[in-house]
Amino acid sequence: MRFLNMLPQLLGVSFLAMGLGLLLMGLGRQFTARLQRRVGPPFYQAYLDVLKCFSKTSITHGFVMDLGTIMSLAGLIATAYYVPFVQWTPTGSGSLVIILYLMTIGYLGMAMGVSASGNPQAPLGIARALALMFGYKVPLVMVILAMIVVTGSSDLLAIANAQQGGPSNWFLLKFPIGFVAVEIAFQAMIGERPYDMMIAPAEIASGPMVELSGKYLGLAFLLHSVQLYVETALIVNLFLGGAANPATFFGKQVLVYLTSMAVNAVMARYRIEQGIAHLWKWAGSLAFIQLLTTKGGF
Amino acid sequence: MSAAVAFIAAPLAAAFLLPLLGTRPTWGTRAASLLTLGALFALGAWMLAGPVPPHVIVLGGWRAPFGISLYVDASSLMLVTLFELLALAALWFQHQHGQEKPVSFDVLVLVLMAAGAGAVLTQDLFNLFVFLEIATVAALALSAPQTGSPRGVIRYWLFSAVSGAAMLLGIAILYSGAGTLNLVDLGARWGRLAEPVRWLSGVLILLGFLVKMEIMPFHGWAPATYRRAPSSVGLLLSGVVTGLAAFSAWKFFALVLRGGTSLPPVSGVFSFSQALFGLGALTLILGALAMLAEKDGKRLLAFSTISQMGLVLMALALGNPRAVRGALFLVFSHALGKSLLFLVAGIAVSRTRRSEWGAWRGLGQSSRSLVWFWFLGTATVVGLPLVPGFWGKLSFVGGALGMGMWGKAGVALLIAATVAESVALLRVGHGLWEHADLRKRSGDVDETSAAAGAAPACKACAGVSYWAGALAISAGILWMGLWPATFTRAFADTAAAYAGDQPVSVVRTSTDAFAPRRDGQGQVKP
Amino acid sequence: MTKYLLPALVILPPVLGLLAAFLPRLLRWLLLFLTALATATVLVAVRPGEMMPFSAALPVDALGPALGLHLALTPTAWFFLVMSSLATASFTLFSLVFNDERHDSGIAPLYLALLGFGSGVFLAADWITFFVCWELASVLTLIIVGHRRGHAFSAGLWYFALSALGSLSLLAGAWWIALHNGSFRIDDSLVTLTGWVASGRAAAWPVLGLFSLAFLTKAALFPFHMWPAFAHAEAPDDFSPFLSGVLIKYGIYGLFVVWVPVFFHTPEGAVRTISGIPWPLYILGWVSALTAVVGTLMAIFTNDAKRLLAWSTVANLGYIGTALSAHSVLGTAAALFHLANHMVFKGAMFTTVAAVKWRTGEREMHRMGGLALRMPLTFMTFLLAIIAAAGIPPMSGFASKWMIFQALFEKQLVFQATALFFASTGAFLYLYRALHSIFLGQLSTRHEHVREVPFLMALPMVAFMLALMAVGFAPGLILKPVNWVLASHGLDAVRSNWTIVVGATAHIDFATLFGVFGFAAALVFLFFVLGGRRTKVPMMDNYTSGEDPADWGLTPERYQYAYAFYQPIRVLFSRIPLGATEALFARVARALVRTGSLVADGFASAAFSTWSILLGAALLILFGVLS
Amino acid sequence: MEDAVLFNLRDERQSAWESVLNYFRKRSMWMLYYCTGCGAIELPPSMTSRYDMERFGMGPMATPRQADLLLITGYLSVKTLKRVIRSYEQMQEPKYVVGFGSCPINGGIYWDAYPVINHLELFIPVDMSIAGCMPRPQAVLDAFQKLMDEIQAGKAVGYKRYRKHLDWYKRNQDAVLARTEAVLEPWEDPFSDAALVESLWNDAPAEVKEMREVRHDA
Repeated sequence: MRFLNMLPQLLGVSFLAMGLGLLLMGLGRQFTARLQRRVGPPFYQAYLDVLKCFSKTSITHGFVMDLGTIMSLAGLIATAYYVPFVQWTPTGSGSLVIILYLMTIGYLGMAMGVSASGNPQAPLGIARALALMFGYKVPLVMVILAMIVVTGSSDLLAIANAQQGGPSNWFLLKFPIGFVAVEIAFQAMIGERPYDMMIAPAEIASGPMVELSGKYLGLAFLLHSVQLYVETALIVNLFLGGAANPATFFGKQVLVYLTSMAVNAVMARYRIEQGIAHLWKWAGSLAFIQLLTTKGGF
Repeated sequence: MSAAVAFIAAPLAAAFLLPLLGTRPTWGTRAASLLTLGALFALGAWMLAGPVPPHVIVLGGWRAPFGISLYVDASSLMLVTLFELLALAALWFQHQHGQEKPVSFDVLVLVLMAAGAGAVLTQDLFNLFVFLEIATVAALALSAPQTGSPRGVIRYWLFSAVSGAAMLLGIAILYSGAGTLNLVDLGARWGRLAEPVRWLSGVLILLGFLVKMEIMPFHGWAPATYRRAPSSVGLLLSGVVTGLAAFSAWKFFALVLRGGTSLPPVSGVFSFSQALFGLGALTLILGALAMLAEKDGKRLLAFSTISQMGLVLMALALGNPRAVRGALFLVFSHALGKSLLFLVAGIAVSRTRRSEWGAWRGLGQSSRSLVWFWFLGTATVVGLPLVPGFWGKLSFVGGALGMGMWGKAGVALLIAATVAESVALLRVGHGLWEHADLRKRSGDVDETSAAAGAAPACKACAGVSYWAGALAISAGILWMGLWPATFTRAFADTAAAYAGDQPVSVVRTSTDAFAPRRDGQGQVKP
Repeated sequence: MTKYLLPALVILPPVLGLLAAFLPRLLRWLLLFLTALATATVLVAVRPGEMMPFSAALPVDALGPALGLHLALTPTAWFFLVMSSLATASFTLFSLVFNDERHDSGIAPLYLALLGFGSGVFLAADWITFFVCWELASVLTLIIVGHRRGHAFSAGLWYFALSALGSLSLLAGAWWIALHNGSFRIDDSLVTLTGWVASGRAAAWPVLGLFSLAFLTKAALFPFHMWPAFAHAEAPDDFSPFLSGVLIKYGIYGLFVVWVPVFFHTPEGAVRTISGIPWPLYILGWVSALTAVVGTLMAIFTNDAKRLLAWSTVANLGYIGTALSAHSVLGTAAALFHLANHMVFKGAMFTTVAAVKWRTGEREMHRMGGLALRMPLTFMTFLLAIIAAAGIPPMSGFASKWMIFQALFEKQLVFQATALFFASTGAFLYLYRALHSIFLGQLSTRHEHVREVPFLMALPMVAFMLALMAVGFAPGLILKPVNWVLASHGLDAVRSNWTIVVGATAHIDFATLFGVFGFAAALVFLFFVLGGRRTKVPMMDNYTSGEDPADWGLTPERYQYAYAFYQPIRVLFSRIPLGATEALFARVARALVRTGSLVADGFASAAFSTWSILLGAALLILFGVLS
Repeated sequence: MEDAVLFNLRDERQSAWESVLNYFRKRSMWMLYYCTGCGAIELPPSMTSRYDMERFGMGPMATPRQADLLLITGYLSVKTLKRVIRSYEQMQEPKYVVGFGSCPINGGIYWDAYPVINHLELFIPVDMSIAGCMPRPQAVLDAFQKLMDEIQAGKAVGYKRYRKHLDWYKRNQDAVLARTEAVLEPWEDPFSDAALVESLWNDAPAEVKEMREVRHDA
């Protein structure tokens, strides 16, 4: 019964996540264009792209590809149900462990779907993406652990609530080293330069997406959009104190994303092992320092 | 109950009578020797079936300490019966599978049996020495190879000669000091002897035991001898000769040295028992390590025996009742298990004409029993649960842990050695099991074994003797493993008796009767 | 009747095994399955309290402490037994079909005996019974794993050597205590041991160490973590699930039985603590975390499917150990929970790999691929199992991993938690790799005609899938029995009902999790249906920069990325000596053999012996004369 | 229903839904550029800040699966034609082809070279051709604008033509791709023979012919 009552909210959050994510993508492209002194696409370009993708015909290499693609977006959307938006989640829980692991099912679905295509460039890209995940997951988790130590809760709602009452309470100020670490990790999480080696269009023909066409590509776009929504919301909740109203919340998300896009616009691409090493070396050690200073010992 | 005398007298008599049937082995000579052993085994079994009250048999009417007195109780009877069984198995196996030997071989086995039984049963140190020497000489003669290098036997002879001389010297010194050679008597006077006497005689006599038990560094003769001797002789050497040496050593420890641990530390540094314990530990671990490296199957078994005897010596040196009980168990289990292994090795050698275990690969494919018996023997020797070795080691561990740091170190060594030993023996067992085709693929084919595998000569078939021997020994193993109570009780009784309770007091009373007179001679201060 | 049920569980299977040795192949395996099924049925039917403990003295008197066959069905034993016997029943059903004429490994009689001794390990109420069952189980495993040839035997020998090392230590530990309290009974000795720990008696630590050595070696915790990679991988394919699912848990059972009373029932302050945790537990925690990390990395680099799963088992044992060492109700419960889950998902994975090998004869992952199209059910089983194994919701593995992390958060063991997150991320890497290399990508032409497994073999797979989903939906299925176990040790229960679990820093409604994921999936499926028409194309119709694959002789086998899958990570770790422990062990073994050959060849030489005997005698005499 | 649309392209009236979809299609054209000839050099300026193609929602894509628009940026040889056809067939509908410069139209300055294809339209449908040698970015962008208009109007339906007259296209392709096979005898160059080309055109379906005439008029 409780679950049935939840359904409209779930539906709302699903579209909210996709909608805001696509909007973020559009804004990001616009922003990059401006940085490059171009006019750039309109801010709603991402919507057009997705709708076009769904309007096209597509190919599939078997049921695993369909299953994987569906599983991937479903996993990310389900994650969105646990990420607080303006101090609220439809499920009533913001468990960080759920968020971290539920996101993984999205990646697993994607990985499974694209490698079922039989194109070796897809698993090659996935191997890079997963290797990179190895790199950024650890710093991210260390910073989150530092917050769990301080707040005594692994619920993102509680962590966001602990930062209420103005920017001076933001964890951005309490965990400045950790924030830098997470920002670096975030760049890798959303796969922007210098960590875009899993896509690398000229090198491995866009890796995972090599065989995606039509609606499969559209679903992959939605996947990326929900991922952007979830991950920016994660940072907003972790460091920027959540928000009191949707506009502020989205504003902070945009801020986080545009920072990353600015970096993206001026960087070149790492090789994969350089990328992981860089993540471990910098993000990892910063996060380690943060955790060590917070916990005060092993 | 003088039936026990038969264990000494009957084989001796048979040994003297056997050559009368002719020097060439015939059906008759073989049957005669086997029947003698069989009858003795049956006698032992029959005696053990009933209660065996401990009793002293005084031969020739001479009372202790002058006469030859035999002490018969359940443990010693069991050991003697076991020896008969092993000898029966070995001799039959030799008849069926070994190279043809003259009648003297059977005679020697019978002599060995008589000496073995004598050494186990006797209460007199000099008699003990004599029996041990007879046993050694018999074993020496048995293990002389008909062809090939006699180096091993020569070394064996050298070692026995030196150690025998040392032992005799020690006994002489002891006699000059104590004026008696009855073990119980000696035990009563040991504490009153002058320290140099105790020391010198102790070292020299122990040297004799150590050589016969193949304790490092006096083991040098064993591997070479085992390698050249027929497998049946290996069985006898390993099962009977070391076994009786260990048992005799225990008697010397328990009766004369009174528990072994009571030896005073020399110059405050080191006691006898500690030295023995150290030697035992060294033997245990180094023997096991040598097994890991050994390529020759029979030498491997020799090192296994060496290692096991090291453990027995450690247990004896501890002198703790549990440890001693463990040692006795180990003597039995080792005799059983090692005999089984030698039977299998005997078949393997007779099939492949090679004693490197690498050449035995794949033999088990045609006759699975080789693998199973090898495995059972291994289990017995290393002490897997529910075989006798387990109870021995269990008891030893309990005894050793109660003895402070030395004991604990001993347990640690035991663990390490057991692991090494099981690895070494299991490797051979798996080699027996392995498919022959693998051998071809891995390239280490040798034509002898391949030829043997292709068409085994019928002489090399596993015959009745192998099956009978192996099954009888396995039955013994299972009985002892699954129903250890009989043995534990017997060992406990014997140990208690030796430690100075009622049964031996019979003997002691007789000793005490003479005590004043000897005392009057002033040789020993009360 | 019920009086003899316990000994029957232990003794009957070996007897049946002996009988089975004389039966034809099919009947052997049928007997095995029926025995496993009967064991599982009996155990599910009874409750721990209903069973009389069984005791039969062995008349080995004069040893001091009484010996005998003592069995008791404690709640802990019941939990382990039910879980393992249910899993075993599934494994043996799989074996029944697996061992057809061509694949018969002939191990059924030994397997049967192993079932009995396995139960004996859990049921034993005294250390000697425990040791006997434990050691016999090891020996049987050695024979089962090593009876084949070459590699398999060395693998079995590794296992056996470590196991013997551990079990003999256990025996020594049991004696050590028995010398003081005169009893081999497990409960008595634990009371004594707890007393020693509480009173700060120094002997407590070596004894605990001796016990733990046995359990740590069996549970494959660092530095004994290398044996599963040999033994589990080389075992008969249908036996590996049992080996990895059930047998390795004996170690955890032992740790649980010994460590929980000792550390939960000693007063505060009796044991030095680090970070609020008794120091042995703290060390165990780090050892386990290290095990998880090392196991994960090794799994990432391996190319052999069974070896990969074996390393994964090592890593999972690391999680379990870490949870156990958190020294809290939550951690203890999480350890038990994860252990039960691991039985199912690792059993499922090994089973599917066995099924694949059964059909294709391949074990090296790069030689397979695309089998999802030919063996969809096997693929689905593997998929659900890896979802569980990677700890991804909504399968069972997530629930236990979540609890493990909650336990670590509760004690603020954040660095161990980091290590586990690292391992967990790595788990995702190697599991995906296995999924991809075996089931996805191009289907090799050699496997064109591979078929799905037959019905009876599919049955256990379906059972695994149902179990994975059911526990993922309602963790209470396992947590209720876990709570009984905790209660029997005098610990509080984990706060949970069928679907909700309350952790230290958060709580989760697993049904909601399941539901929202289902909802999201339905929504996405709707999008999928609404999107444009899709066409199925052949697997080789791929983007190849416009080239026609046929033009350059490209075969499906070559058009597959599966070998050296994580080369970049390998490059990163090239400086870190992951194989160091293995190399160290090998080096020690070599040194031992070298010493051995010195003894065998050098010490046995005539010159050495002669000189040693002369010198020894001379020294002794000299010494004697001087004194 | 799909087939009904195909029947007569001249008389086709698109449904309202289709015209909505066409809006998205024209506003989000993803290109696969086949950079064989000199036209490739015109693309970087078109894409980068100076002319900024992205403002129309256009962008480069890595594989034909993802792309809507195939750019043939210069002359095509027989061997590259084979790749172009495979890539075109791997693209998902709706898909559009733009030929850059004279070469795809009539071979340009290479018209009499033995390996060069003179009439791309014989092998795949071309929705837009840009005259010039080479066209400047302004012309390129202009062409894209025109293509967008045609998409919106439902006129850029080359992919439907291709599907409908597949056998004709295939025959032409086979005729020319036969030349990629290794042969021992010297062969007559069919494409130097204007009569053969003309005969291929004569067999062309009416609506394909009509497209050609429209092109010529332009």
